[in-house]
Amino acid sequence: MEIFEFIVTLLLVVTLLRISISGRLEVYIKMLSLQGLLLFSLVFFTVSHESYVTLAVAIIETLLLKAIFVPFYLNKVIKENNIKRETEPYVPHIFSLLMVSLGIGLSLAAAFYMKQEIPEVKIVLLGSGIAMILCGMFVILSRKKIITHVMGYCVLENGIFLLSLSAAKELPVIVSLGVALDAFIWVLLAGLLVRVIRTELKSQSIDELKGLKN
Amino acid sequence: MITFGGMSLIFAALAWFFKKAESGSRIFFVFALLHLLSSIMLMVNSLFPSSCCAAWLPLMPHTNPLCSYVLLIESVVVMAVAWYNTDFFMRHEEIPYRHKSPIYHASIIGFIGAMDFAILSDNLGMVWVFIELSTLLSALLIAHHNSAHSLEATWKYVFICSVGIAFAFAGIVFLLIATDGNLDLTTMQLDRNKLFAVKIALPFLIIGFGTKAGLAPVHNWLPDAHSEAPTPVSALLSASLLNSALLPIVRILQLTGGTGLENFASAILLTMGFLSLIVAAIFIPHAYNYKRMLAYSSVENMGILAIALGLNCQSGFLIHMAGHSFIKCALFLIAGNILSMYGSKLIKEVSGMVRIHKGLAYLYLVGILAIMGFVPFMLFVSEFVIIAALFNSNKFLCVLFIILLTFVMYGLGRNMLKMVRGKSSLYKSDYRFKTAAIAPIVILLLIAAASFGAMMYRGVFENIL
Amino acid sequence: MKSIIFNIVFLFVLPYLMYGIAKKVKAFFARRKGPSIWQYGYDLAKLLRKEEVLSDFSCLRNGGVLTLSGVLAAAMFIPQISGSSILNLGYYDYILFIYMLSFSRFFTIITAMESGCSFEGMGSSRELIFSVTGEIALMMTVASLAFYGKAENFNGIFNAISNGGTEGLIIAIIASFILFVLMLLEGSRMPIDDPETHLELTMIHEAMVLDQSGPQLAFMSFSGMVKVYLFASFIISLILATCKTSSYYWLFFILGIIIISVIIGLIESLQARLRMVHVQQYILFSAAISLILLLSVIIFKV
Amino acid sequence: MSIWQQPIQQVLILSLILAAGGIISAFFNSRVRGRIFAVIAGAVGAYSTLLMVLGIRGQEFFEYSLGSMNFSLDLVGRFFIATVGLGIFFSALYNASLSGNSRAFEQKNRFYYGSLGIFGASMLQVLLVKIDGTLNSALLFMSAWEIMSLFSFLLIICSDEVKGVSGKGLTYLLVMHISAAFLMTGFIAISGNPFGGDLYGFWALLIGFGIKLGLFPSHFYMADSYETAPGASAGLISGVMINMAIYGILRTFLVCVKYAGIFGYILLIIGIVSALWGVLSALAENRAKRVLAGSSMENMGLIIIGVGVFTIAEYVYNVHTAALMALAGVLIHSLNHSLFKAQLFYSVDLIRNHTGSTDLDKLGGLGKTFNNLKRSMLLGTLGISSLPPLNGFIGKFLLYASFFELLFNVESFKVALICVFCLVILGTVGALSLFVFVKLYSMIFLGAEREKFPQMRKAVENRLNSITLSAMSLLSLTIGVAPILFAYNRGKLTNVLYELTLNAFLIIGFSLLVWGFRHLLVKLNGSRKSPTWGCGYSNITSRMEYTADSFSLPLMRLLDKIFPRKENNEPVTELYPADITRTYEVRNPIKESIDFICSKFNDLLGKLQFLQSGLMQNYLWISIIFLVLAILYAIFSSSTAGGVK
Repeated sequence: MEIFEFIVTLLLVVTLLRISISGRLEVYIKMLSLQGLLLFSLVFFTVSHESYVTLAVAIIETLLLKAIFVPFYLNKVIKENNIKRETEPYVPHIFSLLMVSLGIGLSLAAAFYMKQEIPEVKIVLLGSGIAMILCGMFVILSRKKIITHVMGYCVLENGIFLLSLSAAKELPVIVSLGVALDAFIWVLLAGLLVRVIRTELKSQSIDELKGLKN
Repeated sequence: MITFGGMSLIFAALAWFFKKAESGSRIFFVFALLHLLSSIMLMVNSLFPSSCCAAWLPLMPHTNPLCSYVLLIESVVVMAVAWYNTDFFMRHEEIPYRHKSPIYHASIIGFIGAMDFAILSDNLGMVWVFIELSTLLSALLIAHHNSAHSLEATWKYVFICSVGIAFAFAGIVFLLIATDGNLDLTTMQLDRNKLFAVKIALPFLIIGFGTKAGLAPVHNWLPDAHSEAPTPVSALLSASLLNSALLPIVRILQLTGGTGLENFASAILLTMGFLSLIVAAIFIPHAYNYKRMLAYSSVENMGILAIALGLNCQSGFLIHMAGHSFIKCALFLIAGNILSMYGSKLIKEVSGMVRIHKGLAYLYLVGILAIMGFVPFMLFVSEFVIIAALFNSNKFLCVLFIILLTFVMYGLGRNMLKMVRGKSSLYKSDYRFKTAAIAPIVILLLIAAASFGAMMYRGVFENIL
Repeated sequence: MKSIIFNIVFLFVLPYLMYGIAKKVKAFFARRKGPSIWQYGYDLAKLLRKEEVLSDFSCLRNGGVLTLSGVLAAAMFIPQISGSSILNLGYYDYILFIYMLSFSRFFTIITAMESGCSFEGMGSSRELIFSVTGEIALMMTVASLAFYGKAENFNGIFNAISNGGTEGLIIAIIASFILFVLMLLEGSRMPIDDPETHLELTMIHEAMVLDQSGPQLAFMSFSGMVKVYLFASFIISLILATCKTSSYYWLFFILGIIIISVIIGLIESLQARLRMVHVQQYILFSAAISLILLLSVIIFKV
Repeated sequence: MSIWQQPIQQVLILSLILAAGGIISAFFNSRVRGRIFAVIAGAVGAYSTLLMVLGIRGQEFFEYSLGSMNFSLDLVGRFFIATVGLGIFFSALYNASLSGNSRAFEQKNRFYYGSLGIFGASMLQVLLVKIDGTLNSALLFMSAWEIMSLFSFLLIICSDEVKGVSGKGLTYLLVMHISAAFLMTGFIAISGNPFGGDLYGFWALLIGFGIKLGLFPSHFYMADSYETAPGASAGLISGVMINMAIYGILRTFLVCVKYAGIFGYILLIIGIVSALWGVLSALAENRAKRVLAGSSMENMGLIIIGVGVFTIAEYVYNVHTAALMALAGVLIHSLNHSLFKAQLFYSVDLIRNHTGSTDLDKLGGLGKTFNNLKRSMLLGTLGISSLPPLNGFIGKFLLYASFFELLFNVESFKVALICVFCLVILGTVGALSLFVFVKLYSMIFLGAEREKFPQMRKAVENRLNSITLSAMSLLSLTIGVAPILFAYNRGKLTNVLYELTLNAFLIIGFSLLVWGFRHLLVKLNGSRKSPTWGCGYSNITSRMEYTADSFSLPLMRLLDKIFPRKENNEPVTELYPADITRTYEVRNPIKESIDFICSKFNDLLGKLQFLQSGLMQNYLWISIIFLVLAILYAIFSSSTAGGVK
């Protein structure tokens, strides 16, 4: 099972790199759904499920929510508010690629450093989880359009989910169900907010959202 | 816990169903009454387990006194806000938003339910889930006026808090490693050799829940959210939400008691506490909007609570939390009255309140003196206890603490005197407030003063809980 | 009882006698006959018989009365002609003496300011400034004398000096020099203030009584004389304490009074008035000497 | 024992009556309210003086505890309870006599009585708390103390000054907060081991009480806050509230003896410096209320000298007679000071109500219009410059006596030098205060009117305030004439006080004698009035009169460095200007430097406003950086296996 895990995490890291390069929203959404699929495969194969309930929750959470619903909903939001496709980042793509890869290298190094301290943690999953968190944060911090912030946050969510998998301890069912429910409501609310901001403030980028300063 | 959850779900549905604003606020009032009753019974039950109410509350498991104490504070605040809310929608500036009353009342009841769960549930995972849920529900409330500023505030509030709480979840995962799978706070055991995982988990947890509690380096959402939200919501946010976010940190710290990690945890808490005092000292004297000033004073008081936690000074922490919640809720309700009387939030445009409405001016004077930590109110006792603890642990920090408090006092005093004294910027208005607008404020201040008397009578320096 | 009557009788005789003798000495130096030594007494009697004229602005008409009563009260404490004071109280009567003098100074200035004319204001402000510096010297002397004899009243001081031998003599001489300067200050005699000047701008004491008339003027000028007499009796008691004369004490006392008034007359005829700034330095000079007195007392005593 | 034997319960009930009276009387209209509260306060004042007089007989020490709050009362406490009782009574009586019909006056009066009642009650509480070095008693003392300074702030705020009230009120509140902070840390420090107490605790307590007293380095706020406070509350604050700090110092020094010796000398030095500085600043000022504020500082300096002598005599050389004299001097002087200081403030306020200004260069010749006020203020001025018949002299004489006692009984070079030096300082401060108050009295009442005040009504004094002021002056006269009532069987102290009574009768007897003689002469030869002679001037106008500034100029020119004067005069534009106003005011270098530092710090904080920049990404950056720092700290500190501090 080690090799399978390794391949999946490798693919996840590749999706991260793809996100950091591209400037177009469709690519972001495709990558998000791909990550959802990969996470589903990881959960489905590696984690040994005693009862069917935990298996069902895992499926719902990864396959239904992350792979299918979130990309579909984001597409609908982009079409409704006919948001321009360009993501207008603060920094050129090359620099963001450099940053993300640096992030990945650092997080893997940190994971190996932590190997001696906490033996029974799956190091590869831990490293890539931290990498996804860093990349999600970087996407939020370096893009101007608020819809890309939502996507950045989803990448962050996936990173944290990966982290919980690396702990190799099964979260109680209610907690993982709750986490899935929260992610779901969060995306709904973000979509609603984006639409309302679009109607009220007639803008899509963070510049109009600077009114409240001292 | 189930009673609280069930109650809030039923009432939220009811509120959603009734379209008229009056009926929505009446439902909210009834919900608040029930909420107060059950939390009092819970408190009595947790202090004296075998007492009479145990029979009454079959569904109420025995919770530790700390959670029921925080719940009691929250339910008193909810009661005051609900009473104020009955008159809130009748005011002239709320008329254009009456059509949004069902969503408003449903989400406010849901928000309170989520907070109850966050306080009462034992499992750290569930606590995280419900804090995330309360963030989302309160986002709807802040966007109630959907003006440019309030939308921006909501966006920032949702985003920064969710990122913060996501970090908290990462902390929980690391904690999971250390306690090999058991997340139940009451029965959690940290085994000795996995201390490193806990050491990594602590910063994530403290900073994660710290964003939600408004501690310093991650507090930036608090002034915007609390000053743009409608009055009852901002009172609720700053009086009860901040406490419920601070509670998980307290319970985790209780866990790391014996393991030699508490110096490390108190180091982080002390830095965050003093940073928030510095932030308050920077922004309060230069505040241009009195609701922002009150929000910064919430940041300051949360900083004091963090310092009390860092010093492990339990009585100071408990008194200060209760005092701050009551007085801050009263102050935000007064600010709401000032807003509806003067129509503007800027300190420049509000002056000579003594000439317009003497009662409100004196209430505002007393409220600001109370939050400054002057005598007839609880904050004086807690500040005395915290200064005593600080003095014994580190003299330099004590001096810094006093200097920063003086700066905050200077800022609050100057702004308050500017608003209360001087020629009135408003024409001679005979603005009449209904009892629902004034009574909750007076009762909250009276509770604070009465508990000051009780503290005096009982003597603070023996341990309380 | 006999000594008290003796004291009171001479209290009402000797003060203007001293001024008369001083005037006589000045006349002698100016080679003219000069008025009789009782002339000041006749002036006072004349003033008492005159009609009292008050200025329109005056509202407290009894300033002069209280000045004289303060000085007379101060006279109760100093041992005068009969060797012992009229009212020998047991504890710290030198402090009472100092404060009675300041009581009378308070009312001289009140009466002066009542007339509302600029000269009185100028005179009283100068009087107050000099009295502040004078107070330093007086208090230092009294304190060191008291410390020397560990005495709680005047008699104690003089007994200590009399059985102090040569130490007592040195202390008595230094103290009497300082007290002589203070006497000139209190009575506003020559080096500090010229009593016969007609230039209002230079006056100190005379400026304060410019607007008084009749009995009030008599009271205020008599109180000036009594102050000089009190300080003179303080000096003489100090000197007599050193040379252990028991019989005919009153004879030596009157001789001392005459000598002092002759010295005052000498100074007035030989020396011109000091400039206003130099007066302050002159008094501070006496305060410096009192510091030397204190150090000498401490060296002897401790 | 029944309630009557228990003085502590009585005083607790008194304070409750006062507080309730204040609040209840706030509901009536202003005419009735003043009288009701005056009656209540009168009862409280009379009862507290009775307590003091009875207390002098016995030396009992009473204890009483209510829940965790424990109270105690002894002779020192009784003196101060009498001061509070009398102070509140006279302030209420004076305020009842003020009449005004404008709405603002109505509102202020209601606010004043409400806070006056609770102010008095809090002061009585402060006096009752038993300071025994435990943290609980410290908390109780500090809460009573904070209520007192909070309500004194409220009393200052309800002033009818036109501008600058909030600024000065706020400075006063902040200074009181800093002093409370010092007191808190001081109490906490000495609460470690009550009878040992480390040095820091003593220093903190001394600085805390010193700020409240307005001793040397912290006197900058006094002149401003007493000037803005309305007359009735300024008299109360500077007369009565300051004594609480004296009580505080006495009480804490009685409890902790270890460092009392060293602190005696420190108290002496601070007392001397503040007495001299106070009287010189009073001399430099030209507004009546600021002069009185300076003189408060001077009197507090003298009392602190007394406390210093007491500590030295008691704990270093244990000369008990000197210690007893010094303690009696401190207690009597603080009682007397509260009486005549309050009376002077009320008279100045009465003048301000009728003429509209307290500037000495504008007032003058008011003796005719204010007949009763002239006489009572004369007695007040005699009292404050501590001249014989009045009570100011008693306190000062006892200080002199204690110094002499110490001088005679201690054979050490150092003590002799210090005692004589202090005696000289006492003498000069006495002479200077004579200078100040002669100037104050003569500039207000005597001479010709320097400026016409249009709104000054002819029927100036109503009966009530003349009764109040003359009652106060007669009370201080009785204390002055009969100090024997203070001395029961106290050995040497009794003889000294007996001698003072004799001395007072002496001076009064002589005055009556000479007054009778003059009366006889005037009856014989008659007396007439004519314009002032003034050495041949044709007609004396009021502009030729000596003004307050010129009166104190010769001495002030010497002290130009310490009290710099700012001339603000208009630039002369035309060739022959119609009228040029040249005003000047005394600059307070300490206050200016403190304002400078505060404004610099404020601007520095202002520059940090960019932290709340509005852009969400900045906030997220800050949180991530802080998180990374925390984790690095966690990793690197883990090498020390948890021991972090």
